Amino acid sequence: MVRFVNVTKIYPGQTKPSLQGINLEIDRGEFVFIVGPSGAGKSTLTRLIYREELPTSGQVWVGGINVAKLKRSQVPYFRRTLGVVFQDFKLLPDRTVFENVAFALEVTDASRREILRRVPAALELVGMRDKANQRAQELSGGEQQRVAVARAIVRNPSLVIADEPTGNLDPENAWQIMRLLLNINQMGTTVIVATHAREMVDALRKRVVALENGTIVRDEERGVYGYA
Amino acid sequence: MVRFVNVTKIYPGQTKPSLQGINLEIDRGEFVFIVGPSGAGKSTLTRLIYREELPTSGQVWVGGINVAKLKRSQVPYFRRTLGVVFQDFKLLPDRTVFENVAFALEVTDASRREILRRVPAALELVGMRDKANQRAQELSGGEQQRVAVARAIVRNPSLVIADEPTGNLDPENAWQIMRLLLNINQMGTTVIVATHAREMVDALRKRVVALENGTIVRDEERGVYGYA
Amino acid sequence: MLRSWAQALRQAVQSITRSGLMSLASLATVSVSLLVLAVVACVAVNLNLMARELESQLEIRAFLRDGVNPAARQALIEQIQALEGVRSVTFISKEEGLAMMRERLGEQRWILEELEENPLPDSLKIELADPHQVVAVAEKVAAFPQVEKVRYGQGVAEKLLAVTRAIRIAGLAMVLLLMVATVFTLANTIRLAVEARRREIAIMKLVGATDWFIRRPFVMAGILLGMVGAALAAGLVYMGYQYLVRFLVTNLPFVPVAPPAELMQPLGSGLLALGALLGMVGSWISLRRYLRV
Amino acid sequence: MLRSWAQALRQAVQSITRSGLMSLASLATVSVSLLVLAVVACVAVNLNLMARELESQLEIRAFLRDGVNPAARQALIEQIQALEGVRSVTFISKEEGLAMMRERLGEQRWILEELEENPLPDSLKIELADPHQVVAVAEKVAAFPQVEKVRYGQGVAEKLLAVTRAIRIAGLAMVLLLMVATVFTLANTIRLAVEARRREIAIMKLVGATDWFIRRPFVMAGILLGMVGAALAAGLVYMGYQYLVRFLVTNLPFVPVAPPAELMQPLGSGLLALGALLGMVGSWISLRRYLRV
Ligand SMILES: Nc1ncnc2c1ncn2[C@@H]1O[C@H](COP(=O)(O)OP(=O)(O)OP(=O)(O)O)[C@@H](O)[C@H]1O
Ligand SMILES: Nc1ncnc2c1ncn2[C@@H]1O[C@H](COP(=O)(O)OP(=O)(O)OP(=O)(O)O)[C@@H](O)[C@H]1O
Ligand SMILES: [Mg+2]
Ligand SMILES: [Mg+2]
Repeated sequence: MVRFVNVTKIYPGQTKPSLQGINLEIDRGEFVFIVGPSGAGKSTLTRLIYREELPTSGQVWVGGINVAKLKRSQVPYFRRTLGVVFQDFKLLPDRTVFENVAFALEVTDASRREILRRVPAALELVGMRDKANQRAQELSGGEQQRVAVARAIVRNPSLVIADEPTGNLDPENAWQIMRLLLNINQMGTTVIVATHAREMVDALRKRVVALENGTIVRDEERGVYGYA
Repeated sequence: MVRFVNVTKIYPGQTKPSLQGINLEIDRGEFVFIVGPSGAGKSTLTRLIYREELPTSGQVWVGGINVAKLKRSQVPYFRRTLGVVFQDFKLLPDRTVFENVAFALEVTDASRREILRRVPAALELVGMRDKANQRAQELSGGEQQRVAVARAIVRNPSLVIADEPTGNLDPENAWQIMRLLLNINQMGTTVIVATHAREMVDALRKRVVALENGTIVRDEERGVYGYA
Repeated sequence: MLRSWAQALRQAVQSITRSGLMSLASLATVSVSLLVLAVVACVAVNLNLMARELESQLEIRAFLRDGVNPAARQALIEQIQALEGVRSVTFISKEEGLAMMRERLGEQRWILEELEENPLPDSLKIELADPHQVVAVAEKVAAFPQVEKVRYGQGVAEKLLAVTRAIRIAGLAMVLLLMVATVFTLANTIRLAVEARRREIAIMKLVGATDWFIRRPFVMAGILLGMVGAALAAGLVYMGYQYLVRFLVTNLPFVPVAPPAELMQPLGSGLLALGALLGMVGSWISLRRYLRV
Repeated sequence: MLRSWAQALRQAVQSITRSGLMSLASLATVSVSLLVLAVVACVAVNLNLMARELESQLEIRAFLRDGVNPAARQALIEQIQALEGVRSVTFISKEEGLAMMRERLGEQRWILEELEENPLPDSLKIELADPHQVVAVAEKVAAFPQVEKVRYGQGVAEKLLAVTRAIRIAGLAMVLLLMVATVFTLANTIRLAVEARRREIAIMKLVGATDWFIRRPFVMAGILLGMVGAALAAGLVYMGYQYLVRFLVTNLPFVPVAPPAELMQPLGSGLLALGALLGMVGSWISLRRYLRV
């Protein structure tokens, strides 16, 4: 599903690579945690997958596609096959919760009926259905995070990438989101989660890829968080 | 230092109060955790302290001042006595790390020499001195959070309010920030931390104020996080 | 497809009404620009009209020798009419000549009241098809033996032609300059609107919106703004021009003016089309660099 | 205090150069607005000048009866000079009258060449201190027994005055309208700049910046933009006006124009001051609602 071949990423204007010599293969249907200290390159790795950034060298393959080779006009259609939870949420502050989630469907020219069927269901799953008409800027940090998760899953993508999806959540809500991701994983969706949530990583014993200073230092099936 | 008297907060356009009947007293030199599920009202409580929001009813006293009674022209001088870490960081994305921290001093018309003395020291404390010239928008989530902490402490405030200061950090960096807050608390600064970091709350056994649905449900000296 | 256009229109209207103040500002800018443009166009059209009128008054007057009989006169007229560049030749008897002079002098016709007899000779009025040939034609006419003298305002002719040309060039330059300024203002107005939604655009791209999907409401908003601004400008110009024409016709009846109805109809539709075009091009350009995510 | 002003200036320049494109847009807008303003001002000044010239040409001509001897004439001149509203009285002999007419007719002076004897009587040219009194003075002059006829372009006088007044009012209205449009455009330009930094302003407030601290760089930037825009406009107008004057003096020497040096010096400093003022007021206004955090 996702394959990194010798990927190095140096942001423009930087000298130190944020990722270096990454080789990684994630199969369809896997559930993978990306862990590592702050600044290790976790977000950069996810950005390469949904092509917010292009690799400086090496190749990134997603679902059989070399993302660097995608034509500009094909990028939107590629991104529609993914669900992404951004570390900074990336919600539209002056739109309502409903509109923010419906947004992901509207850009695909989905029908009104489909929007009215799917959005409430997604909001229900993250426990935000009763706040559907509140504007994003009026939400608490954790509520925004849950809306971001709802938007990522509303299109039923075959790959979900979640960058720190529980950072602003209390343990109970955090577990609920994680259970949600496990559920959709069980239904066949590939899930990649970058996280600092040690307790959860340790409890779930899923595959763990550990980054440090831009390189993979550990890649274990049924791994643990493994930091102090 | 901080006193809430019967405080209720209803945001404009909302019907359900985000805080209701809050009575709370925090003494000079205390270290207090505010805990509670997502949407419980933790951020709202901190916003009332630094007067980003005004209480709908009741009074908020900070350092002997009734914040609702402050004249518009006095608000800046009041805020300069506080250090705040915002849940969404509130950094200036196109300024460098140094400029973002220096900013808090510049608004007080501090001298160039003082800025050059204090800013690097603060960046050193949060481990961001080597990224001083990188722009905020080019930082990882955890790096941004550390810069936000540096900005909050650079003015040596008598009260520090931190909203989720470790949400985007790996455990090691999280502990470093927490130790930093404990340190400045030991030097006499009052510290209020809203957090979901159960492990740290449980380990430190400081005073814990628990919010649920906008009301205080628990207030213990040497408390624990106390949620699932 | 139709549905999505309707949706884009709704979004455009929404985005215009939502950012009320900013849209008002854009509207005002577009209106002011197009208004100036329209005013310049009106001035240019009328100056042009005046220049044409002045040019058309460039006529040659040939004074006949005493005693040229009607037959010889008729022959002369036909010969002159055959010259290249001549549109018409009219005979003016000495009496008609005096009457015309009296009229032309207007309030100062008392000069002629003192005359005891008509000092004017018979003459021919020669109107030209091409005012630029005035000198050539005049020389040929002067060569006929029946003609005593030729008058065509030597010197004045050249000056008048120079002024006419200058007026046309200046008018065109002004219109072009203002066109560019208008495009610039409009593009920047929309670019500022885009700037304000930069974050939103970046997010749209990241969740898989096509460039066209993102562009649509902006382009629609641009067109709408351009057209509403144009309509405002057209309305103002129409009112102002009508007032001006009424004033001129009453007070300076000898100044030629383009009739409002005739001028305003093409100007109005031109402004609307221009507004729409400018809005579209402006928004299209403005979005270019924001779509690269 | 001084240091912080210098810092604000640095910040203003920084903010202008950093947001390069947006600043360019503002500059262009300000320049275009002030340019139009300046053009209108130039036109108004010159129309005014023309109107004044036309007004000053409103003179009364009193034709004397045959046989008024020099002594009686002198007495009459003194009596007329004593009338209210009269500036000067000049005797014009019949020969001078004919010469003047010849000159006035210019290229058409051939009309007079046909005359065998001078048909004109002696006359007096009466210039007025106040052109509005032309009718009253003319009636009084006509009452003198030595005067046969009085001419002052009845009807033309009233019309000319009406046109003059209309030109002045229209010019003033246009200048005022454009002033408002300029203020509007400038304020909105700065408001958009503020809008783009809304987040930054909110953060500044939250970390304890005073309103004045936040306002300073914007106000400075506004003043700078206003002044640079004004300078551009002034430069363009100066060049254009000089060219125009040279053209007019060469081609239409009888049209009165204000000399460039005399007009441009006050206009230039006026534009600069206006630009600075507009920028300051505009930025001040624009910031009002963003400071409430
Ligand atoms: N600006 C606002 N306008 C309207 N409602 C708001 C606003 N900010 C917060 N709220 C609502 O008030 C309630 C409390 O929000 P608050 O941000 O204080 O929660 P919190 O305890 O900080 O949650 P989290 O842990 O998720 O950050 C929430 O239900 C939220 O939706
Ligand atoms: N746009 C950018 N331009 C330049 N440097 C960047 C940019 N984004 C990230 N970096 C740098 O690349 C490195 C890796 O960043 P990344 O965001 O991938 O870290 P992370 O593992 O997600 O950290 P965190 O857990 O704090 O979110 C960091 O040192 C960061 O400063
Ligand atoms: Mg990250
Ligand atoms: Mg919060």
